[in-house]
Amino acid sequence: MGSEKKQAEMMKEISGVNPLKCMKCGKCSATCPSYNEMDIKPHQFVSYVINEDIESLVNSKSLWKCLSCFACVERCPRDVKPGKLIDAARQMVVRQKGQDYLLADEIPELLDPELPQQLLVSAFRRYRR
Amino acid sequence: MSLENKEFKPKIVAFCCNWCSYAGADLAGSSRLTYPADVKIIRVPCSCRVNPMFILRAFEKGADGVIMCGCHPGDCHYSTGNYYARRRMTLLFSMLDYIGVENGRTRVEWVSAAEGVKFSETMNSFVEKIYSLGENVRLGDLRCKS
Amino acid sequence: MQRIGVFVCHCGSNIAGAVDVSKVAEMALMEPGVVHAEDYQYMCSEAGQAKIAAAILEKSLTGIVVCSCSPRMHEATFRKAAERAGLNPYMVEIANIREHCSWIHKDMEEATKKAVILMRAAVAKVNLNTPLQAGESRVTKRALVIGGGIAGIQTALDIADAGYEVDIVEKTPSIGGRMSQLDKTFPTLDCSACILTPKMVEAAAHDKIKIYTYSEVEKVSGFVGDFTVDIRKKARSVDMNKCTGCGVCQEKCPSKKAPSEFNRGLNTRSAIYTPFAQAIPNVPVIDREACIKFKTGKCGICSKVCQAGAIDYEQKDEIVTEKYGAIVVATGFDTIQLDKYDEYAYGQSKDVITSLELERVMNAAGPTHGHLERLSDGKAPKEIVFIQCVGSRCADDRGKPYCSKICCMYTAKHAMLIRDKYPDVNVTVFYIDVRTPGKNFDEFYRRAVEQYGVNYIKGQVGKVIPKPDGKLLVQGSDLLDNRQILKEADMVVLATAIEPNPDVRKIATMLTASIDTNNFLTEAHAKLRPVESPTAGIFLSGVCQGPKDIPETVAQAGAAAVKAIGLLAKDKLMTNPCTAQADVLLCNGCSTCENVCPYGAITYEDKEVNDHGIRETRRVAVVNNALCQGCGACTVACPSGAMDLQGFSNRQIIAEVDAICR
Amino acid sequence: MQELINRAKELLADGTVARVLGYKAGDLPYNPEPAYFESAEELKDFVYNGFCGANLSKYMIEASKLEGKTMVFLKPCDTYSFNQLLKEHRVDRDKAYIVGVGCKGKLDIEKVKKQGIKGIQSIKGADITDDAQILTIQTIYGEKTCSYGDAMLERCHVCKGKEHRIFDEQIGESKETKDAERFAEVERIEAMSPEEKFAYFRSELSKCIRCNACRNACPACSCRKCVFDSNKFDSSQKANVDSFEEKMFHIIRAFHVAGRCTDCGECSRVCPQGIPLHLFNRKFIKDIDELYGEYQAGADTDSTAPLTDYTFEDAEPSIVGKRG
Amino acid sequence: MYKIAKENLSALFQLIAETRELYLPVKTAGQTNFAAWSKDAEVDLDTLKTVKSAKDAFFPQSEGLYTVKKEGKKMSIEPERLKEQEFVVFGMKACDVRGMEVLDNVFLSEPVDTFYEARRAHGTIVAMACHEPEETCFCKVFGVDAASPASDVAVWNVGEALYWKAQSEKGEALTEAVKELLTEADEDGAAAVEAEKDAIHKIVEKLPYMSLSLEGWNGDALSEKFDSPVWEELYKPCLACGTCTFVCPTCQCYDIKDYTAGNTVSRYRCWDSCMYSDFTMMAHGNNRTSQMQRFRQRFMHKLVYYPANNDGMYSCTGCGRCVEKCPSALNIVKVVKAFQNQGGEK
Repeated sequence: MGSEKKQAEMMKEISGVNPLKCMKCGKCSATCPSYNEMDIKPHQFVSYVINEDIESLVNSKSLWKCLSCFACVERCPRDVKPGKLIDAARQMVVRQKGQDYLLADEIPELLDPELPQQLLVSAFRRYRR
Repeated sequence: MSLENKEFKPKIVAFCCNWCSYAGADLAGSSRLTYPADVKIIRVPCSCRVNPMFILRAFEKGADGVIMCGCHPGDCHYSTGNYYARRRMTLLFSMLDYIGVENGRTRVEWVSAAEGVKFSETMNSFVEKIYSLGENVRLGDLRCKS
Repeated sequence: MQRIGVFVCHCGSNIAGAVDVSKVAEMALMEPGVVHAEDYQYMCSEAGQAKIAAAILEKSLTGIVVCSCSPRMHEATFRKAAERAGLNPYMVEIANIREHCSWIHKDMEEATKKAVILMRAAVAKVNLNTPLQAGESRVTKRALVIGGGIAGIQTALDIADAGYEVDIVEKTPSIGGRMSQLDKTFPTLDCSACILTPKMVEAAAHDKIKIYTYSEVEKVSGFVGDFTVDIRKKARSVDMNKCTGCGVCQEKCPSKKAPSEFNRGLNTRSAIYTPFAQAIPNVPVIDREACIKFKTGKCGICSKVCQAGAIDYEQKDEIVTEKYGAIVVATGFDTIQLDKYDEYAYGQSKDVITSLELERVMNAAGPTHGHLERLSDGKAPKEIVFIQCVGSRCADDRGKPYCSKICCMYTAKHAMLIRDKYPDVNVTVFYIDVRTPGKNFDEFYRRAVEQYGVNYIKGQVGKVIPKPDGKLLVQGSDLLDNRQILKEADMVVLATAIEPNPDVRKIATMLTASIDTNNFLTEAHAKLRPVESPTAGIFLSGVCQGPKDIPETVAQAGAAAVKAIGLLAKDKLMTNPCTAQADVLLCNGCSTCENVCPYGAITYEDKEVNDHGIRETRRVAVVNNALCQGCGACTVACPSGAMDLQGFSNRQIIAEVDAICR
Repeated sequence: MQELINRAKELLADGTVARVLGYKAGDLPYNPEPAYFESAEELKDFVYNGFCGANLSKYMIEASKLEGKTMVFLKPCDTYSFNQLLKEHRVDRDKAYIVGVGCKGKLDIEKVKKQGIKGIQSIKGADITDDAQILTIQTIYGEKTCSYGDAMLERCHVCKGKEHRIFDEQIGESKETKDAERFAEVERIEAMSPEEKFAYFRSELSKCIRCNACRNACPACSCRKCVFDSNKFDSSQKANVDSFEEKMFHIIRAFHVAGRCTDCGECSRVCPQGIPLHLFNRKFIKDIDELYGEYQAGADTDSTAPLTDYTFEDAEPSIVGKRG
Repeated sequence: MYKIAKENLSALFQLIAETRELYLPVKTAGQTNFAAWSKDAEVDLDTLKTVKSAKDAFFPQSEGLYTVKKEGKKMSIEPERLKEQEFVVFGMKACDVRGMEVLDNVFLSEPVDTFYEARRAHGTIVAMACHEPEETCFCKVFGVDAASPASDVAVWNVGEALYWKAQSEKGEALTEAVKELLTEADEDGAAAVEAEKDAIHKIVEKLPYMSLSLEGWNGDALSEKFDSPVWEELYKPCLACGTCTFVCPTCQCYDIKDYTAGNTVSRYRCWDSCMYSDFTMMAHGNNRTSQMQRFRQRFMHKLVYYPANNDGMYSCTGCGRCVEKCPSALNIVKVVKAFQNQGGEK
């Protein structure tokens, strides 16, 4: 539990997001192009952080379905920025795995033929450090 | 209350706003809620009337503690007075802390006219704090010590 | 040097039981300036007061200290007693040796010591007291109401019915305000015009009410009880006295392309126009921007057709100066601009409209004559989507942080009316919360769901996409079913946030009334004085103070009227003499005090001063004693000590501090 | 410098300004004094170099009372003071023709002397056109050198930036001089124990001679009559009889300029006893930034000053004891 | 003449302090000023000029005059005691010693200032020759010899030793009291001192202010100087602070103030500055209403009024402290020069 709390805190710190500002309007989910691909929906992401259930987030499919288009960030009326939370969750995964998130061998496994090419490119740009 | 130091009788000045805290002190009185006689109250119309000069003056002349009480934020009789007072006192106290004056010789509490109990408790705890800090030697004028 | 008398009260045994009162009196005689000291059983009694009066006369006292109960209890009593004996009432100070001493300290020696110190502090203070005179100011028995909507009309009627003269200043050509644009009202669904129009007529006909339409407040000076206001009567180009309101000019006017303000720009009007049929006064104005005569110098048709000869192209703006004792602000609201909300496609599609526009569409006098139709192609819609909280409850700078309060109810009203009149039209409402705190409000909303089958979906809409076929694709989420929704609609109605009338900032500045970050006027006390501005003599009516529906607005309008009547009923205002005063020789003219004054009591003037032989003109602070309430915020803001508070002066408080620390 | 003189001559000649407020060459290499020039002839004594550190905005209070416009040369940091004075109606914008002069850091002769350099006859490298690396100093006791940076005033090491906040025209180039953290010294003191803090300030303030140089040079201390000179608070004590008086004076002075002090550093520059007075003002600036949001006095003329503003959620005074 | 090795100085100070109070230049928080000696004090004899002059030792910035005590309605007055304790001021310079002469003329002439008189009577001045004069010095202009201070004891700083020469009875007495730490100086020593004096004189000749001429500044120049338009230009940079006055070894103006401390009132005097707007403030206001007038007053006093009353002696010693400390780089030298330049044009 303690570590979950710490992780939640870390997520807030990385993202700069205050999830308590959320008024649960769902506009993020309404606006999300990857909604149907996601197991945990964007608006749920926020409440998961509030409830400090980071484990589920880190292991969710949604994490890798988000296109980082930031429509949710743009449209959120409460300035909560769910996209940044997702981004932060990814960061945490990356940090746990070490220097590189995407090792060359891992890529074929993750490759979904339906995923747009653009995502791969952008993911590489973002997470290859 | 720890009153080990029998010799030391602190001088404590309390600035109370007329509308809330002074009335709160009156309520403490009519409810017979005691607090040490070391506390002497000065009535001001509003906490925003309290000039930092008054607080330093009290210390100069030998006060060992100064407390300011006003209406709760949002309840000021003059709408906004205590907001200004809050910023002023925060900065003043921060400066006193910065030059090495013991933290705790100054305090601000918001006490409403209905909070006689809070007034008495506040004064008790403040006086206790001043006893624990002892005599004010860092801000006084030596000429007032004799 | 003062001659001070000290009077120590036993209060039976209340004080004398814990404090050695004779010792306090004895010690008082040691204090500088004290020439008389005595103690007595009950100082507040007739006999006690007589003792005080006698001492004042016999010993020629110039100030007195009463050591007794709290000043909150008997300060007024002793001040009156002193006044009767010929002493200025503000030369009285109270040392509170009961509530702050005898009642809380058990040890007699300790309590007596403290009582002596409290007495000393009071003596030290009274040594520096100066006689103060409560000022008086006259009250002009006439009120000004700024804004001629339902709030302004109601306030004016209430004040007028109490027998006082009221002027209404309305910016547009007619009174009536937003309410006149509404079709039906919740939760009773009565027709807005049916209940508003009689009030408008009543106001116009009332012999105590004078209405300035097409007019604006230009300048305000003075203070509570005595405001002087310049009103600009904009040139109407039509003689109010001659016009019969026949309407021929409007029919014949060849320029008919100006967007109709009343219909929210959904259709057009003529250059000479009355905003709506029931306008009061029923006298048109010429929109000089649109009028061909004014643009090209040719035309003049209206003048030719007007049998009354009322058209006057030469008319000029006129400034009327009036005096008022009280001013009520009732400037109302508008809906916010939606240009920052691209995602809702307002501006991209004619079929995305605001709720206020829908009111006009539904209204028989509106652009579609009351027929529900798409504004793009005139077709009857089959699917209508309502989106709630557009720009309300918004943390970023696109919208407003507050709840607009009325949208949940009017949306239920709209949904219900549509389903009632057009049962084949599907209505979907995307909501975040449905807020219905009001009498019969929730029942109303439930009827929309249960009886009329309005489909409420919890979840905000993310995007509205206009499709090439003219349909609108609404992408929303259903948070309860946890699914994303793509819905095709024919019309989308946005519950647009409301905001205070943009003019209110200008007006508030003129009135020195404070305004919050959302441009709502601030009330004097959020709970206890909700219809008064902190600036004395200014009252608040309607949405200018915060979002409200019609019944609330009317209730507040009445309350503001009562407060104004309370003021106007007085012949004179007694002013608190414990006000701030600026020492012109020390004043820097820096405006810091002005910035913290909650009452707008401080203004700046260029004054000729003689500073020990140096004559110069300086910008200095001037305190209006009628407005100043004596809080003292300015005295601490002033770095040079130029600003001081009478009755609680710097030197007086310092004298108390010194006496306590002695 | 010639550019400044030429421009001054032009504006005097065409009547745009009635006088020029700048600096007159001193009789030592490092003591130019603020001066008015009313003709091209007088401008022969005009000088503008690294030792022209005084904040001329203060002089604009008096200059605003004179007939006609005064052309004034302001460094970037001086313009903050001018703005602040403008906001407080203490100067008249219409009476000023502001030339924003570039700044490469201003020099402190005390810092040069502290390095043991004495008997100074001439100094090379202090002109504004020099590239500001090394000062070469001829003394009675031989030639000495000193790096420009080591001779710079404290304020230049924590420079707010070289952007003029208000001006009619700009002349000359600036060079970034910031190489230290503005609040580092304040933080160092904050981290001390109360005893250490007290000892530190007692030692510094014991030097105070109540000469009022800090106050009189301060552009924020623009009161016609200071509270410490008037009897309004019964506080007009001139002397340092007891150490308390210095504390009272410096705390209240800092408080009166809180939210108005632009951190121009004049107080420390002029203190004959080298008391780092800016540490008082900077403490308030740091507190204000942390508690009420970043605020730079003089950055503009229309923002609400922190002490005339409030929010419902403001920190309570008890935060003072809670902060680490 | 005697000699003492520099390494023995702290022993010397300790010895003096056993029988007398000792004031000498002490460095506190980076600045050197005269202060009472203590074991922990950081004595600084290398800094040429203390920030404030040494005049505090005889004319303190503030000193009590008497105290009024109130008991009930009774009052009693207790005058402050005059200085009775012998004391030594060590490390003054020739200019500061001249400053004492200036103050003597004021405070020791009728009516005599008893507080000052007592301090003068009990104070012994040990002054040091200026080892390395600085560019701000111009004492020679006023006839002060930086190499030979006119003090009770004169001291020269040569190499690793100080040479010590008593020049008055008080000086002899002090020498007697510390004799155990002094050794008789030999001929080499005398030669070294002479060489030091020469060196000082040579440097003094090179100082930039040596050419300063006081021609025309005397007690008779009153109206000519007073009415000069030069003041109008000169005063403008003046910020009206009191720095020049408070660091000056000859400024002697004071104010008398009361301090109320509960049941007592102490009356004290404290230095005042003619640069302050409330200087000589009276009920009707001030007789000098502008900073120009106040500025003029200071220099007229030093160079005209004082010489008029004191046989032509100027109330300036050329110590150059105002040159160093004025925030606006104004000083007496600039004033004198301004009149010089203005010369014929007037």
